[in-house]
Amino acid sequence: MDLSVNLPGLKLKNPVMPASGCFGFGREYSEFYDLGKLGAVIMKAATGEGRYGNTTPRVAETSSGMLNAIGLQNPGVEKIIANEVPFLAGYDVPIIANVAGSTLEEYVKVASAFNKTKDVHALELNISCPNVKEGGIQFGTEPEMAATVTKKVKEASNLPVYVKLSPNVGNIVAMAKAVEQAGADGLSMINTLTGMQIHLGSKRPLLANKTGGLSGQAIKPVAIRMIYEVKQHVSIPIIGMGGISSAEDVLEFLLAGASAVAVGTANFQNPFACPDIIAALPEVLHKYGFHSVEVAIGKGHEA
Amino acid sequence: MDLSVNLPGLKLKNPVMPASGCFGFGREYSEFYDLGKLGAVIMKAATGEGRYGNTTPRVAETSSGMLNAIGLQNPGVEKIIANEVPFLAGYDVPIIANVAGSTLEEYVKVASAFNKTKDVHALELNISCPNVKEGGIQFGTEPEMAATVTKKVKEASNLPVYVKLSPNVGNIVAMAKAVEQAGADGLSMINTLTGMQIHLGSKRPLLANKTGGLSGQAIKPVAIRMIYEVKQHVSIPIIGMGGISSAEDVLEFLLAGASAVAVGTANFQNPFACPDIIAALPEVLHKYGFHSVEVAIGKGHEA
Amino acid sequence: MKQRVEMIVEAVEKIALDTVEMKLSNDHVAKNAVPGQFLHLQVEGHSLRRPISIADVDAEKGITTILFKELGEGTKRLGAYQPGMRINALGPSGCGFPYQDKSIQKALLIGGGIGVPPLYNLGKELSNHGIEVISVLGFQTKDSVFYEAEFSQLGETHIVTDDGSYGHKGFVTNVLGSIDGYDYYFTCGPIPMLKAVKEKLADKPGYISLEERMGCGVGACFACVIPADNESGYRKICKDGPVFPANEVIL
Amino acid sequence: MKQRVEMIVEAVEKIALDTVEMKLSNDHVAKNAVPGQFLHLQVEGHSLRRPISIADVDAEKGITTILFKELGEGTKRLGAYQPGMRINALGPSGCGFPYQDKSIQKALLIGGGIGVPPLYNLGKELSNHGIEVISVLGFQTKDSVFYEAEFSQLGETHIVTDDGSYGHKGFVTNVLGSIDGYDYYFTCGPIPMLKAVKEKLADKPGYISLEERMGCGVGACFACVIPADNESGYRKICKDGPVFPANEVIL
Ligand SMILES: Cc1cc2nc3c(=O)[nH]c(=O)nc-3n(C[C@H](O)[C@H](O)[C@H](O)COP(=O)(O)OP(=O)(O)OC[C@H]3O[C@@H](n4cnc5c(N)ncnc54)[C@H](O)[C@@H]3O)c2cc1C
Ligand SMILES: Cc1cc2nc3c(=O)[nH]c(=O)nc-3n(C[C@H](O)[C@H](O)[C@H](O)COP(=O)(O)OP(=O)(O)OC[C@H]3O[C@@H](n4cnc5c(N)ncnc54)[C@H](O)[C@@H]3O)c2cc1C
Ligand SMILES: Cc1cc2nc3c(=O)[nH]c(=O)nc-3n(C[C@H](O)[C@H](O)[C@H](O)COP(=O)(O)O)c2cc1C
Ligand SMILES: Cc1cc2nc3c(=O)[nH]c(=O)nc-3n(C[C@H](O)[C@H](O)[C@H](O)COP(=O)(O)O)c2cc1C
Ligand code: FES
Ligand code: FES
Repeated sequence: MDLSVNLPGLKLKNPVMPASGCFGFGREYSEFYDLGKLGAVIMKAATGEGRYGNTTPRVAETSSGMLNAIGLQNPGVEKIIANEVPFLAGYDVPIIANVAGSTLEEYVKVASAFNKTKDVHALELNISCPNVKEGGIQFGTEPEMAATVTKKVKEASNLPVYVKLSPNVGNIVAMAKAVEQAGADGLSMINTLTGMQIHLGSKRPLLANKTGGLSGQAIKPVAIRMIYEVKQHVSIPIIGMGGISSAEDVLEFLLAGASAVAVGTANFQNPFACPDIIAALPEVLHKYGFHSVEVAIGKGHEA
Repeated sequence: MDLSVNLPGLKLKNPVMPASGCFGFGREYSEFYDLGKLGAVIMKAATGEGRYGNTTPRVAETSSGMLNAIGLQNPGVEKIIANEVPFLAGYDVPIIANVAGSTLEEYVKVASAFNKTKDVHALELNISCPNVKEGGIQFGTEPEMAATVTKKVKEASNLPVYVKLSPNVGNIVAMAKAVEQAGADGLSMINTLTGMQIHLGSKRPLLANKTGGLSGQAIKPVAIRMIYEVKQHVSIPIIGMGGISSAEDVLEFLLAGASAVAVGTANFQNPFACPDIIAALPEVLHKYGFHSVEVAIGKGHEA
Repeated sequence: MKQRVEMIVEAVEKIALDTVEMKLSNDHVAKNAVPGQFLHLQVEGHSLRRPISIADVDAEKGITTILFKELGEGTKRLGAYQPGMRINALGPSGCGFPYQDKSIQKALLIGGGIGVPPLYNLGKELSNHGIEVISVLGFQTKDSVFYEAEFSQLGETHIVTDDGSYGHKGFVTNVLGSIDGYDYYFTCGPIPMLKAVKEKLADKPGYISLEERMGCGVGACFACVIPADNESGYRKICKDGPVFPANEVIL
Repeated sequence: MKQRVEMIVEAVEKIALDTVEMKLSNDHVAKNAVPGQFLHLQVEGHSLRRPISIADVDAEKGITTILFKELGEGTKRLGAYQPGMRINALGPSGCGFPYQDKSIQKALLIGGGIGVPPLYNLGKELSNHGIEVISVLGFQTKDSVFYEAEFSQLGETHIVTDDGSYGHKGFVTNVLGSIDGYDYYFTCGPIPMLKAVKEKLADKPGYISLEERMGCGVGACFACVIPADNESGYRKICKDGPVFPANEVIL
């Protein structure tokens, strides 16, 4: 069974990669399995300087999902390039850097910093992190802002850019078209839905940040819908994510129009989630009549 | 324990009512318990003429939730007034009519039709049904459209109007403010999140309508977040809904800022959901230090 | 008033490929069920209930038998239930096969796959009322065949498999031509089969039992409608059905 | 490489108010666990795992004991697990109490509520290594007290209850003044208690074990950080902890 997929900048041996923020920089999960098994690795968000992030509690459990408000904690792009990229480069796996920021300048700074290393293969432009207060949210909900940041980052970077879309919008197709026109090489969708949990005991929002991003199986139908809609209006490839926890889920995303997928929250339930899904994928594809990943992409659309 | 809540047009003996579309016109659940136990009943959507709705399948199961694309099937407002309202009027329970339509004129027609009966106590203006293709979706995602339909319906009706908001928007606060300014007496939120499921066997969207509305516990964090945000910016009362299945959930919605709540999908899991929740509510309120429903409303906001 | 129904699993047995026979105890259900009705079962971890036909009842012992195919996650999970476990049920739900007001001498039962179970309960009842029963049961393969012995005790029974690995080869409609002398037919199975049966037996009065994905299972949500030749233009499978006169619903 | 760990429930017992003692068998865990480490347990129907300290191990029999309070839905569900059931676990996780490289003569253990369990495993180990142990254990009420006899076997044990319904009345810090002669303290419990202990025993070296809501439980998600006096400015409780030198973390 041919699981390989070729995307701008990425020769994937299979379509499954861990989602940004759910896999750190790979060190922890490298203690569970060989990271070379993965289709790619998407690193945790990088910002211009190191950030501590939000105060705790930062996560809450919800029905079939979780809320998180980590707040982009990371050591800053320079330390990531110096300390984390070399570690991942030791594995036979493409590396995608997740680029975040609060200002246009910060996005450009982070993106161009990755030009220095030959070991990063693509950027995932995180214009949608719902937990950044200073302005990150606007980039992800206004088509023009999203287009602007995409353009600037494309100019600054010599890597393919996958723009990660927020689902917290009224018109996801407008966002997708805007960033495609601005030069995005691909899309990554979806990021988390903004949610909240109130703690009955304290009578206050449970997360110190009050709101957090909803992820996990609960959001899968929203992700599938958005990918399906966007697929009908753009021609750049989509990395799909949102609640994937099985090879069947992967196929559902492929049918909806994703060319590859990322697995986030499921890693927390099962640290072997990614290799387990990769191992199960050939049989699932076969069961539903596919002889490769490529042929399944977008097949949910044909009449 | 005082469970009563007074809202425009509605003297509720308790804050729990079945959500529109999840309770038909009450007949079926009246075979399980006395509808007089309920805080109120929200009827299934009424349109100008009878509608058959979408082809089947109309529902799909999701993790901690479900998708539906019923398509506003109903016998039309005149038959509802003639055949359904009198049945419900036989119970000691306030009746809320859910008003839907594809055009401004249809909304006005349906709303004014309810002026004829003395047995309906409030309108819930369903500007957010995601399964109406002809244009219903725009009313619920554009603040100006929402304001216009609210104004027209207020002019046409002699009943308090609760506008039911769609969560499929980038800025829920803007929607809420727009309809408040247009004269809404209250808000009802949230309707379903648009989602999709692809059936692996057929390789097509499972629902005949392709997309459907996601409801159930999965969406509760989104509902809580939106109610919490809106509560900080409007002064009209909110009927909260989205994934409620226990008295603890009701308290969470009260703390977030809802003055009353509606229970939808949970009725399908447990036909006694509403009376069970009402029965459990006093103990839950007591456990968390409240001696009435009124005092809990919005308590999640105080510093 | 309808009641809360909790059933206790008494026995679970694999009786064919992916096919489970489960015996559930609850007096209310066993005493009140009529053939063709179903149970709307809450399976742990699932947000929607699963509709499963009542395949047999022992009113005296308070036992209801269901037969189901492990297809998706819900039925797989249900099949893993152990004796002693409890299942929350709605039911007996829906309207069953009408037969008492008709003066039937001989009935033809036509079942396909998981459409076979409700016909067993019906066949037994008909038999008990002195009505002769002929059964035509279609399955995919030999491995999937179940309850042949049980139906045979009720009368002449024809087994058909898609691949001919057991009984006649082909579809149930292939053998219908050779059967005659019955007043009514009763059928349950996949829609294509029901359509073919309805067409083939257009000159006979019959009742068909339908399936559709359900939300509430009680008639409140309008998930399970089927177009019908009546005033409202539709019927609800969960409440008005699952059994309908063949000429009433539009397949 | 870290392994998949499946543990089998061997025994479940209520040992105090809402407090469950559960014995789990798995050789890998029992052989490798050090005091202060925890298990990250997958509870059926829950999306996040539950971190629970290892309270005792019998390496020979391959048995690990956990003690937990039934607080929310996850721990209630876990408490209802029956012998024979399987639990998927991550662990032994985190870093335990360091004691081997210190030349400790006498150790003071200070536990509060569900912070008591890891101290038992530590106390036993210390004892086995010939280190004298004094324990101060705080509980809410008499009903909540557990493992008094077990700790007493290790050495002098003081029980404190918030309401004085058993042992000393008040907080653990109330009795700390009367205890002396120990080289190190080890503490685990609610944050306010840890803060008070740290302050009161500022002149002593000590180790504290912390709790925080966790996502991954392996160090990948940054959910469980605590501000720290180190270069990065933080430590991860799940990976760098849950045990930290008292002076390293900022409570
Ligand atoms: C009135 C009625 C009686 C039935 N009697 C039997 C019976 O006696 N034995 C038997 O094996 N099956 C019977 N079925 C079909 C049975 O309900 C489905 O096979 C079952 O719901 C599938 O659940 P799942 O979790 O395995 O599948 P999944 O595909 O995982 O289920 C997902 C959702 O789709 C629904 N669904 C999937 N297939 C069907 C279907 N064919 N009909 C209705 N809902 C479906 C499920 O209930 C669930 O809500 C009956 C269906 C109806 C409507
Ligand atoms: C390292 C460590 C060791 C622990 N050891 C023990 C022990 O030995 N015995 C014991 O009874 N408890 C222990 N706890 C606390 C225990 O994890 C929580 O009581 C438990 O997770 C609550 O789950 P729940 O389903 O009952 O509560 P819920 O409130 O329903 O849980 C909701 C979510 O919040 C998390 N959560 C809630 N309270 C806590 C808490 N205090 N700490 C961490 N996460 C929390 C849950 O894990 C879950 O993700 C420990 C916690 C940590 C971090
Ligand atoms: C704890 C946590 C941290 C995350 N951090 C990031 C991040 O830094 N950058 C980013 O683009 N997405 C981040 N995400 C979003 C995920 O990459 C993913 O888009 C989302 O969780 C949906 O996938 P899932 O349902 O499989 O988790 C984070 C998600 C979680 C749960
Ligand atoms: C089957 C179904 C039908 C619905 N029909 C309507 C409707 O006619 N009008 C409406 O305003 N909302 C309708 N809704 C939305 C619910 O009233 C409610 O807003 C939503 O389901 C969230 O609540 P829940 O999670 O408790 O179900 C429907 C929901 C479901 C599940
Ligand atoms: S399933 Fe709700 S009306 Fe039939
Ligand atoms: S829980 Fe994920 S880093 Fe600690």
